[in-house]
Amino acid sequence: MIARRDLAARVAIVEDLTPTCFRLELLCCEPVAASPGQFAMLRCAPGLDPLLRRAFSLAGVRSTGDGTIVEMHLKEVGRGTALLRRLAPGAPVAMLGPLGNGFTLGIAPGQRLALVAGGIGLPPVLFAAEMLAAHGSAFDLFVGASTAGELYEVDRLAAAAAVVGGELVLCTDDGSRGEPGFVTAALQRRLDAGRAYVRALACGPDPMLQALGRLATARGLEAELSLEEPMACGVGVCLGCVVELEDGRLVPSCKEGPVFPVSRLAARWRA
Amino acid sequence: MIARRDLAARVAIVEDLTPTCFRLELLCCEPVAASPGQFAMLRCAPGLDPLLRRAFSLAGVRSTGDGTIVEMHLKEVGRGTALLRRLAPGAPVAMLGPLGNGFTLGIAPGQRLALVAGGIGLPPVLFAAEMLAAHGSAFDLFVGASTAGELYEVDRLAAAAAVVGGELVLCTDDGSRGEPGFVTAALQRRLDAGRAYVRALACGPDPMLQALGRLATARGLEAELSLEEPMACGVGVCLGCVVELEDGRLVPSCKEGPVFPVSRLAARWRA
Amino acid sequence: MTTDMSTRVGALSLANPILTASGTFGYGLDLADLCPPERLGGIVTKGLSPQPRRGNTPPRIVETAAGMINAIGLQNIGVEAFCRDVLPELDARGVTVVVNVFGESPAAYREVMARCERERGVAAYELNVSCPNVSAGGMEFGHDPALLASLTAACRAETAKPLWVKLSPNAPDLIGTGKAAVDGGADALTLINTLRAMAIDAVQRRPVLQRGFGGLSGPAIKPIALRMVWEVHWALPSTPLVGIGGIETGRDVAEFLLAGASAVQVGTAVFRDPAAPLRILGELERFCAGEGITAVGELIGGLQWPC
Amino acid sequence: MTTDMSTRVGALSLANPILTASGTFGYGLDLADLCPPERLGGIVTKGLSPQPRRGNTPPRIVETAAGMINAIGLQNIGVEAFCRDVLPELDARGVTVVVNVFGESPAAYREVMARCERERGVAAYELNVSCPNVSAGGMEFGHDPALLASLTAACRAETAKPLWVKLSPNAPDLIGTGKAAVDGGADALTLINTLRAMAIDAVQRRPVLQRGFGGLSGPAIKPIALRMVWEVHWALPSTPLVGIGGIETGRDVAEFLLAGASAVQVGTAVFRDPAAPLRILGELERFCAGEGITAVGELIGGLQWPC
Ligand SMILES: Cc1cc2nc3c(=O)[nH]c(=O)nc-3n(C[C@H](O)[C@H](O)[C@H](O)COP(=O)(O)OP(=O)(O)OC[C@H]3O[C@@H](n4cnc5c(N)ncnc54)[C@H](O)[C@@H]3O)c2cc1C
Ligand SMILES: Cc1cc2nc3c(=O)[nH]c(=O)nc-3n(C[C@H](O)[C@H](O)[C@H](O)COP(=O)(O)OP(=O)(O)OC[C@H]3O[C@@H](n4cnc5c(N)ncnc54)[C@H](O)[C@@H]3O)c2cc1C
Ligand SMILES: Cc1cc2nc3c(=O)[nH]c(=O)nc-3n(C[C@H](O)[C@H](O)[C@H](O)COP(=O)(O)O)c2cc1C
Ligand SMILES: Cc1cc2nc3c(=O)[nH]c(=O)nc-3n(C[C@H](O)[C@H](O)[C@H](O)COP(=O)(O)O)c2cc1C
Ligand code: FES
Ligand code: FES
Repeated sequence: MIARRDLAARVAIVEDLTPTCFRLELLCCEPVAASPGQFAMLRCAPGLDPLLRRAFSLAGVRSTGDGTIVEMHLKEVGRGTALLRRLAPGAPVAMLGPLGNGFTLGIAPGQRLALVAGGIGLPPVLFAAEMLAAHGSAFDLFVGASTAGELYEVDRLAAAAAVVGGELVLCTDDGSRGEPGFVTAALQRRLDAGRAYVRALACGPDPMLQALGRLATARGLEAELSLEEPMACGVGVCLGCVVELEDGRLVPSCKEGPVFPVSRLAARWRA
Repeated sequence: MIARRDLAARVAIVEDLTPTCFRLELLCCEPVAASPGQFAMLRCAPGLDPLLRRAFSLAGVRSTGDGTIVEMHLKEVGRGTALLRRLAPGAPVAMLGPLGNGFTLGIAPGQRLALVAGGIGLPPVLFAAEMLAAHGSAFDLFVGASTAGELYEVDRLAAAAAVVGGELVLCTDDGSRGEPGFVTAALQRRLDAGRAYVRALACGPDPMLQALGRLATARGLEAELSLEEPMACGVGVCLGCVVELEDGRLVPSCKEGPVFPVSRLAARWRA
Repeated sequence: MTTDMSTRVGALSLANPILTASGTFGYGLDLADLCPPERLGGIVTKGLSPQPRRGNTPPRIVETAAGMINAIGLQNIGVEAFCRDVLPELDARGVTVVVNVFGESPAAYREVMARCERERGVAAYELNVSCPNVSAGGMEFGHDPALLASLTAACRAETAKPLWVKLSPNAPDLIGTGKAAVDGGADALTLINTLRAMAIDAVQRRPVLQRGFGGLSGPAIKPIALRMVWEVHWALPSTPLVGIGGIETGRDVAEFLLAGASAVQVGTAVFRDPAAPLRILGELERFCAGEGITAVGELIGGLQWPC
Repeated sequence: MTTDMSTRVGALSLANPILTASGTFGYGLDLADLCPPERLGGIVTKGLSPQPRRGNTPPRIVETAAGMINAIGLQNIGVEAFCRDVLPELDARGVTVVVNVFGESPAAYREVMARCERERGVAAYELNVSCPNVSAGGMEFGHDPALLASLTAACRAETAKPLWVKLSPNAPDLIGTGKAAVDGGADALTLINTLRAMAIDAVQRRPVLQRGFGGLSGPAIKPIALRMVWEVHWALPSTPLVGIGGIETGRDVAEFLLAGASAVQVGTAVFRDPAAPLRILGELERFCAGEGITAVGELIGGLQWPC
């Protein structure tokens, strides 16, 4: 595992991506080595409200003259995310990370990955796409949102896919852009049409992940799901974030996850 | 009593006055009528930390094109004042006020008031001085601080005093500016020299107020002290802020004060 | 859609489930400019004793994490001044008034109630039993079921109006005391009062409060209050409950109703925001509308359990 | 000036008064990269049972105002895995290890201790008595003084090492249970464990936690914990105490020491900041230096009372 550190970061950018989502870029003085699928625990405010940090997937990490920029995409859903959205550039934010494991990105020449994202599950998938593109590893991208206005970073996604000749499939629940319906249906259509993937990597809402788990299991496709459990510590000591495995064990998803192969997970993720 | 309201105010200015004190000006859309000695309860942050509002004396109120500017001077001593100091212009601040009573400013022609301030007790005294100057009522000003660097708004004080031909007496504990020693000693020297005041109005740390209470009682001078008790509500319902009176009763200082004539207060304010 | 916000605590009908908690809203008129009491379900007065009481020497309050500790010492103007100077105006404004009563002996409780019985405008009584019974050697009424049953019975004899007993969370046996109060004739139980707590000034090496101990209130205690309301509702499902403890939002109220409360009281939140009871009522209305609830009473005791 | 930070809990000497609380620091090595355990006064392990335990179905945690509720269900790797995989490295690093023990019967407690007695590297035992005694019909050990005295005596027979008993704040009689533990042979009392609490999801109309109830921890409970430490210290002045509950800062530690604790444990603060125990130690050192304290032990029980 890459060493965990509590990084003294500062806000570099806060900007809206969609009506509900925003980009948060933090600047750290130190180098940060992270894999797509890993996350960080952010303190949302000084003081005790809220008490606990919040977990956010990394959407990218890049070096600048001043240090390292860590990019995240957040959806405002409650107090913590509302406070982060209101931060001004320069504001200090304690960031513990990178934490957890990441997606398995390695593939052999000629193989192809399916990257699947729904809603605010995009950050780790975008991170993976850009890293795979930089390595010249092939993938197709399936990105879903409720409506056209909630799709974001389409240009970056398209650019990453283009590098490796991959397809970018956009889907919206209301059909206002791209293919109407769920990303898993779009993936299924590609599979039905004979496209082959060595592995699917996915992040998104539980129903989407379960649908993918079912599809992948039915088609004998390996799949890795990035799960989102409520977390207190993010570092494996509170045992609050447990996920049930195939063998009945409950393991902390912050430590053994958040990415799990579907085959390791309890049946509900496949049925 | 002037009607109490919870005003939706915004930060107009936050600026340092001394190494420990800063000016906070809030802009309200509505007109605000306030007397020197009154205070407001400010919410220091959204959320629950800190839970309670904090009380701050008004240092002045003025109309602008956009509404009313309410001026306060704060000393950073803990979490609430630290949070307020970090607010950016435009930030919303809930402000309940004006609350409490004020100093008795009325005097007859030929009479003179002694205004006495120590440390962060200056705001209501500055407010009183400027209001008296505007009315042409005579006063002398005694303003003390620990050291020269902690004296502030000296020009405004001097200007107000000058309007009515009053004396501005500055004192520092370390003698680095003005008369060395306490403001009460400076006042005592004036009284010894035969200067007569109809009333002394004072705000400052408890030991200063007690010294003034003793001096005023000894010299038969009326005095009003602005007291600082820990407050939860500021509006008379928690009974947390009680002050002991002459007759042994405990009364909420947010409602019956914060300004009390020394003669009404328990003996410890005079002995 | 508008939701029917009315509720009943036993025989007492309330326009809505939001009352103010004793000791946090004065005698009902003190904050009328900021929060008109007639728009609430009702107000509970500061605890009244036969004679005025001076209360404890300050410091009396201290802030804590998401809470505060108070040791006011039950300072109050006495029942006579309340009946003479306050109650008529509350009555004229149409405020639903619950009189919070305490004393150091059952006779003292009865004296307060007897005085109020001579007036119009009192809707119900709430017994604060977190005060020491002088004749029983200082043991708090609310800590001993037998003592509490006899106190409640004594007060019951004094009035035909609804009688609420306010439970102390510090009692060794919460449910036992609740049952005792009901056995003694209580129409409803209100809970919780403050939790015994302490703050220390590490520099002075002294308790912050002059009395040493005090009672913890505010959002910090909500999870404990909610648990106690549910436990008492589970044990005494037919006893109406009034929930109290750290309520800050309309959603908090919905939680207390689900746990079995028929109404709630808002306390410390008033200190943060004097209009909190009205704000919370508005939030509760919007919550109900959003959830498609036609009558707020649907929520009462509606928690799905076991999970 | 540097302050002597060493302290003693009965016969056990600690380099400083800061330990980690059971269930919040894993088995002592999990956060070694972020907070080296050998620099602390000691660590208390996650509660160990004879066999590994799976714990409760999630959701297990929920945040509350300045606190959190947990219902982990005592998930642990079992004493065997601890002794085999963890303890040797803790010992090699020179960590002062307190093993937190629980079981559903006295025999189960003894089994855990007997296994540990075969190893080197255990400095003391802490009995978690907030778990139901299966043979006594599910009554928690810590709620019944007689049960607790006999459990403590049974465990006492198993070891010559210091034996701590961790009191539950939910016990009907805190001081009675504390006395019972001492009578049974406890060398020290640790307090407090979490307060029974509940959170409700108003939209789902269900408890947030799968188990319904859980234990409240964090800054919200500090004022209650501090009160309980002082009460137990007052009642049992010669019994060493270890204070726990909402400690976030070095000044909080000073408050617990003044209330009578000889050492403290840091729990929930670790979740906010994995290096919290070390940060708090630094703050305590600076506090002591600022107050001219030559030995931190001066603070223990130093509260001036009555005020
Ligand atoms: C590994 C991981 C990666 C994540 N990555 C992202 C990301 O990239 N972008 C993003 O916007 N969000 C992400 N989340 C979710 C994010 O942590 C929660 O949205 C956030 O904690 C909500 O905080 P809040 O204070 O705004 O909401 P709160 O006020 O705490 O709650 C709002 C709602 O969210 C629910 N909630 C609260 N905390 C969590 C939690 N930890 N997990 C799930 N639900 C919760 C509450 O029950 C409530 O319904 C991730 C979560 C995990 C565990
Ligand atoms: C009527 C009145 C008028 C005031 N006017 C001013 C003013 O004009 N400018 C100004 O800077 N301050 C003023 N104060 C004091 C101000 O309210 C406190 O300094 C402030 O509450 C401290 O908040 P904090 O969160 O920064 O400190 P905290 O973190 O709450 O505490 C820091 C220290 O201050 C003490 N303290 C906390 N709250 C209070 C309180 N309400 N009263 C007294 N001591 C307290 C604490 O015990 C601690 O020692 C006034 C107080 C009152 C009652
Ligand atoms: C300052 C203060 C004074 C109180 N006085 C009384 C009282 O006189 N009688 C009473 O029964 N409860 C009294 N209480 C308890 C409250 O009515 C309420 O039970 C408790 O504060 C919990 O609710 P909250 O968390 O909403 O404040 C008082 C509480 C506070 C904070
Ligand atoms: C997630 C979690 C798990 C806990 N597990 C245990 C445990 O296994 N054994 C035990 O005695 N106490 C356990 N506790 C209680 C803590 O050790 C401590 O007594 C309590 O949290 C209060 O301290 P705090 O407010 O600093 O967290 C646990 C607490 C939490 C929050
Ligand atoms: S969040 Fe604490 S163990 Fe995973
Ligand atoms: S601050 Fe509440 S009565 Fe004065």
